[in-house]
Amino acid sequence: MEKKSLWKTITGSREASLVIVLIILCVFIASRNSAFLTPGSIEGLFKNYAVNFVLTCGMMLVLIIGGIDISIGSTLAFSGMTASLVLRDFPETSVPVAFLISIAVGTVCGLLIGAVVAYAKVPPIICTLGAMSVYRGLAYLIAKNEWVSASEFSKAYKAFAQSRYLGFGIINNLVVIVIILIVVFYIVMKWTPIGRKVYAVGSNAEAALVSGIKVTKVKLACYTILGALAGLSGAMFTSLYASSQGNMGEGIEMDVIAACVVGGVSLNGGRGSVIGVFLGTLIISIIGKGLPMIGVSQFWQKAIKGLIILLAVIINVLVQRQMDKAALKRREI
Amino acid sequence: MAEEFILELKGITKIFPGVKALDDVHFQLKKGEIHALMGENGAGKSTFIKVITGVHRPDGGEIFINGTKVELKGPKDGQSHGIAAIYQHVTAYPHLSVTENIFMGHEKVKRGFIDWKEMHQDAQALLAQLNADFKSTDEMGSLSVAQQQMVEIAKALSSNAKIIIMDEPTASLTKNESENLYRITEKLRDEGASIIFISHRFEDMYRLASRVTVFRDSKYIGTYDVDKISNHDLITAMVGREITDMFPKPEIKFGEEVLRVENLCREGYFKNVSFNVRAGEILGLTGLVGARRTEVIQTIYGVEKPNSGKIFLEGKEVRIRKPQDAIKHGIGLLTEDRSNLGLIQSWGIGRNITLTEIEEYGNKFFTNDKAERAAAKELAESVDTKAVSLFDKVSTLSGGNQQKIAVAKILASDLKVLIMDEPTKGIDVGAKAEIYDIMGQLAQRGYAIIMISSEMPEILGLSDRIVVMCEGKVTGELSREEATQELILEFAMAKSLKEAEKERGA
Amino acid sequence: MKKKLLSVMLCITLTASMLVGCSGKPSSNGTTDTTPTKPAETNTDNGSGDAGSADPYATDGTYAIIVKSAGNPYNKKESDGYKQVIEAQGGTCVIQEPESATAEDQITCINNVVSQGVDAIAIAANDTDALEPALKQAMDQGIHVMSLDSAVNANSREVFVNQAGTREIAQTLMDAILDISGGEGNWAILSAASTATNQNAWIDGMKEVMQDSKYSKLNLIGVYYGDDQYQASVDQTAAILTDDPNVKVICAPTTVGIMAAAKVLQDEGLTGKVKLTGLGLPSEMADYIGADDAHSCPYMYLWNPIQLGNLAAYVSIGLVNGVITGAAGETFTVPDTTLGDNGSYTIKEAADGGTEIILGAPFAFTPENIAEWSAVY
Amino acid sequence: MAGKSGRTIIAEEKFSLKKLLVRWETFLVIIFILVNIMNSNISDKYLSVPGLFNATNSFLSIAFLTLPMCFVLLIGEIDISVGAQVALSAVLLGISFNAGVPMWLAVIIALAVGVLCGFLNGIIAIKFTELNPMIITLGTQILFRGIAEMILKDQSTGGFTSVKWFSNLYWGKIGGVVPVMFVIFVICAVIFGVVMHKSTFGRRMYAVGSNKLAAKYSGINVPGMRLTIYTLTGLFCGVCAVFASSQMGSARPNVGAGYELDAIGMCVLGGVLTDGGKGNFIGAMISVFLLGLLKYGLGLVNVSSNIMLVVKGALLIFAVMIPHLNLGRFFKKKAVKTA
Repeated sequence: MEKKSLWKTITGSREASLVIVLIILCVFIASRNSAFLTPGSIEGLFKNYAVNFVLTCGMMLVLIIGGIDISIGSTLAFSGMTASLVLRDFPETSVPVAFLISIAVGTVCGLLIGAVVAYAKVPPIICTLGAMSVYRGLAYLIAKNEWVSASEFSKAYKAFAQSRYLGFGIINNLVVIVIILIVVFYIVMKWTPIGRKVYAVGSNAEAALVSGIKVTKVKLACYTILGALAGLSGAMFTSLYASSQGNMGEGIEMDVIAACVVGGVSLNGGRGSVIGVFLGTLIISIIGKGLPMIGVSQFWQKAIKGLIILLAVIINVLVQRQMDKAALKRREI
Repeated sequence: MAEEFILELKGITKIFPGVKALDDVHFQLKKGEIHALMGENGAGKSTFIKVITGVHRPDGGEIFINGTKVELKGPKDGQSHGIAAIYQHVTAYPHLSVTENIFMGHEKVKRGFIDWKEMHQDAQALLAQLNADFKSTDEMGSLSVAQQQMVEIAKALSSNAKIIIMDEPTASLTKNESENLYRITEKLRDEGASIIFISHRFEDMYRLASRVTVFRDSKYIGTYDVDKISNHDLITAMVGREITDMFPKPEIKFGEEVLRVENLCREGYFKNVSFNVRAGEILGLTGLVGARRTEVIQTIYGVEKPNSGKIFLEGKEVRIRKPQDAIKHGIGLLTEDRSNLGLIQSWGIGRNITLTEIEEYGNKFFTNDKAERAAAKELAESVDTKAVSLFDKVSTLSGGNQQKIAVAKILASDLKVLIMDEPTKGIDVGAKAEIYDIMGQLAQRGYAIIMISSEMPEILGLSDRIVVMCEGKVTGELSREEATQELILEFAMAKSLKEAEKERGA
Repeated sequence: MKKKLLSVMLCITLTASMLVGCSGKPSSNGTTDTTPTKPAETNTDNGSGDAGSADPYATDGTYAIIVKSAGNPYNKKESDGYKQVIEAQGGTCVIQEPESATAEDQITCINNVVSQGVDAIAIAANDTDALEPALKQAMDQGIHVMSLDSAVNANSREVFVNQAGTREIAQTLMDAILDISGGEGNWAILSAASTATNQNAWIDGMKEVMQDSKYSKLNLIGVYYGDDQYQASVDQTAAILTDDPNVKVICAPTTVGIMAAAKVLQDEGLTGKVKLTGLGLPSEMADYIGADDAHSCPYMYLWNPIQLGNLAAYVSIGLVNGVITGAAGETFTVPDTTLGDNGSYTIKEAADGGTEIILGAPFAFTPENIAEWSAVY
Repeated sequence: MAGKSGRTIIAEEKFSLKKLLVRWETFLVIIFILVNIMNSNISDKYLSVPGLFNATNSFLSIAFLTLPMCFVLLIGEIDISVGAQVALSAVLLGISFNAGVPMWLAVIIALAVGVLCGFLNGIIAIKFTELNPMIITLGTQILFRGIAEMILKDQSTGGFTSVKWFSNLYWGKIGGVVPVMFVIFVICAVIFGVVMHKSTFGRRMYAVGSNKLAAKYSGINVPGMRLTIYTLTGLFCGVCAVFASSQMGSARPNVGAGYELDAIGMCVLGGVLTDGGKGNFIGAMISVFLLGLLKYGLGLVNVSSNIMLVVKGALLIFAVMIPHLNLGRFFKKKAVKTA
């Protein structure tokens, strides 16, 4: 009874089925365009979508506690823009300082959202809907409708996203950040009491309260962490593109939420794993990068992406139902 | 003195906006005793527990543990003083594993990281101690209520609690499971724990407790030795008045057969369930938890789909696919889960009562508030609810009054069959008698009533006929006259008895 | 108690929003006033110098300019240029920036300025056709309507101030591609995906120019759309490079696209292999322009958005004062002699059936002059 | 059967001024009045009938989406695909018109496309009840807009102005003063308001939004209601698409981008919260005009759209925060402490 067949492991585990989808996708794209699975192309994929990986980690936290944050694109723009303006006006600012500024601004943004959601009990979708326009407006306002362009950034800042010094000369700096973040998140969420508290709050907030978990603080922390990660993304984004515009990151929240959902995070809270989210983001990124490479018209990509998201969640439901049904059949009366 | 009481509360007062939930309440818990706490719903028991565990901070009064005055600032403080509570509404994390549920808040941590292996082992050991039939890696949400309760007890054990509070632990358990719980509780006491046991069931108190404390209307009434107080006096203390006849079922002449169920099957739940009920008759449907009584009646009501089987109403076969079909055919359901399935808590009682039949008062498109209110007023008065106006929110009413509103709501429809699932669950003694009274009157008015209950006195006292189920099958049918507690139990445990016999034979 | 509190809160919210609202107005004025740019400064001097009582371009009216969207420096330069001339000539200038680059938001802006009773509207359209009903309504109320930068259709404007002739831009870009590629090879276009006609008109124009045998050895592998969004443009550039590793030249007639493409080429270390040209803002492109293999873009083109705004302002005033009617063949002279041929322009027949005024030839930004211009815009 | 105790229950609601004053709608009316006072102070051009009607027209086409969105939010769900549905409907209207279909038929096609999109949302929602409507409509949002892009690529389809009556849907004015669309909107709004508050369907919506399971056990056809409401939403996306097409005389795949958030924002500010079972139709309508006129007023004095973004967002957060703050309790606590 303890022995599980390989097939059961695959159908029973969300992660395993995601890996299969991933492999099928990769094999399909690689068979049409051999350039897809080259080291350079893979690095490019991780580098260009590093921001999405960072944001999905944070979004996962917020979704697990049963919340949502659709303002991350605006937070990204606001914090990234702040850092860029500092870099423009004080060219001697070092890279870590610029990153810290961006993270600090993001953290404050997230903290405010967290406070409104956790203490004032405003539904998160409404609060972040409002925050989305506030932060976007602020990003435009502080920049006074200007862009910060490549020539106004310091050399070191522009080079950061292209160099590999954090990765011992092998791995791109941004990818290193992503790897560290995912490992840290994996360990914290799975192996520390703090991580389990997040799941507890998402699974049953009332129960968490009576078992001594400070629910409002956990909520506040989750939104703040997401804000900090959005700030980090802002710095990564501006460093990667060597340009800072008020409208950057517009609409990224939907991609991030979609990646979480494909990765098995429940929008009702309580469920979601770091591995799943990582795989979900990878799938969404591969669709984004791979489809143009196999000559799918740009005008078809959106429809295909929508269809894949819908199918992914529907198939997941069907598999779950089949499993439940099989379990009932086994039950003897 | 300090040695005698492990926990002592003096003059505890707790005020919520607009309500005094506890008013100068006293309590003393001896070391190694099982102390029953009784009182009607709304007497302040739940708030009292939350004060002890540190969830609520009292507005006045003192708490002593082992003779020293303590201040509990939060649930963590309560835990660190060895206080654990098993709450009435199971407070589990449905998405997490049993192990995590047991160790939530006090995980086993080695060098900053959770030691999953040891936690699983310990959890399994605790479950074995409780004779549990599930694994520590199972997901909490997949367990039954009784099993989840087991996990809650394991949770209390895992924290090495010295004071364990059990809030209505037997409410959703069957006789058999309750028996298991008694055994565990006694074992805990023998191992040195002190237990506060809250229950509506008198048998729980007699079986376990040595002393009993009674609350009424947020106030402390008294503490008594269990063997020195009579049943009658205790009820009087709780209710503040005397209750004479608990089961006033009038003699009624049965009419024609109204509902007949034939070979109803639902895969994985129940098989070949058949029974019938006549006008004016109360049919008791009983069994242990896991007998799938609720699943059967949910299928009849159209909430779930059967795989096969037939339902006849007044001799004609009917197909019921959704609850509104059932209501159209004259079948009404009083659900077991009042607060989630029966009533809309945030609404006034008037709108709740008329919800099912709004079209009756207005027309197909428009509502008619005036007609609705008139009807709601009449129905609400007929069940004698304590609400003041039709606009009182359901959530502000006590369990008993909520149940009366739920009854008024199903009476709004033109029904022939009333299915009442655990009609007195979680209701205090006074309200119970009133509900029984109403049921008797309804039978007299010619309704065919199917009553599901796990409470033996209720089944024996009210039913004209009793159908017993065991693990998805009907195992016996008894008339009022031939029914005894022993016979019912025998049928209810038919399967396990059979298995036991098989084993003996082998 | 609660009631009182609510009203107090309410007042706070409202005063706060009013404060923000009121403080917004001067601050937007302030920013535009305090950041004069080099060529514009000379313009204003000229303008005010000539603004005598007999000046046909003197005005006391209210003029509105509606740009494509907020948060884009190119649009801001355009509106700055417009505002400077209007104010120098004695008029009042209203700048409206839609929240996003959509026709819907521009219609809201049109409504707003119509209600304010402006005398003329100059608009850089996000959609050729979608603004027609709204602008027609404005014209019915006697408001003069003209477009600049990106045209609305012929029915809904009196005249279009074109930054450069479509044919001219197409020819210039094709010649640049021919020159950079060395006369042969594969090349690709990275465009915006907007329906703002200018990009598509230029691309069509380039395809027409290509018919000439001179360009027969150039092979256009495709048109890629980057949506005028940075990330999408980066992805599309990457797609160009994987689709055809032998691509020699990328032409991006859009300021966002050319930046994104330059960045990708730089990062991929392809600056020596793949070259870039097109239309770009000198300040954004300063880093990427250079003659050697370390830079991807040998030269590129653009017009001066400030001058575009200046000219549009004169034309608006001219329309209101009746100096200009917008008919083809008409000639006029603006006071600012740095514009056009000593300030004189001829209104021409446009390809879409309307009339247009062409600002001048596109200006080439080369490694020699880029440093100077990147400080300007 | 009568109650033993003979206790009577009050069946008439007491009129209470206090209750009326603490209502959210009252609060909105006050803000609405204040915004109008503020607007007419900062711009003397504000209080003109044609100006105000022009202003209402510019936000009323989105307001058509708030009507069904109220229902969607009321039953505790959300539909973020409405903007994409508008786009798809508008694009198909344009395509069919330019393929030679008469305009009246093209309009019907647009409405039918909307209905179909909404129906698809509804079918997925009731067949896969496990899925959160947010996920479903997130997927269909991308899908619908994707299809619109597939059909029209980067092109736009226009020429609608040649049909006079179609143009007049948005631009026409009855008696030269009252816009046609305003009249149609008011009629639709009255119908929606009556349905929400005076009909059996409306009462049942409140029940479903407050407690889906209890509603099901009370014999309410929950799946049927959800399907109806999603389909209705689709229909009104079609309506919005027709007016937007009339407004712009053309259609593109990026029509209606961001409409969903505008529509949800208006409903929420009006008190129809995302948790379901709450709110009042009047409140939603007040907030439609409140936001629209605020934007118009600020636009008249040329406040930068960036500042408007900030004001709009802050207003939404503050508005929803105030009733959640439970200030009464805060004060009581203070009073107890000082006593």
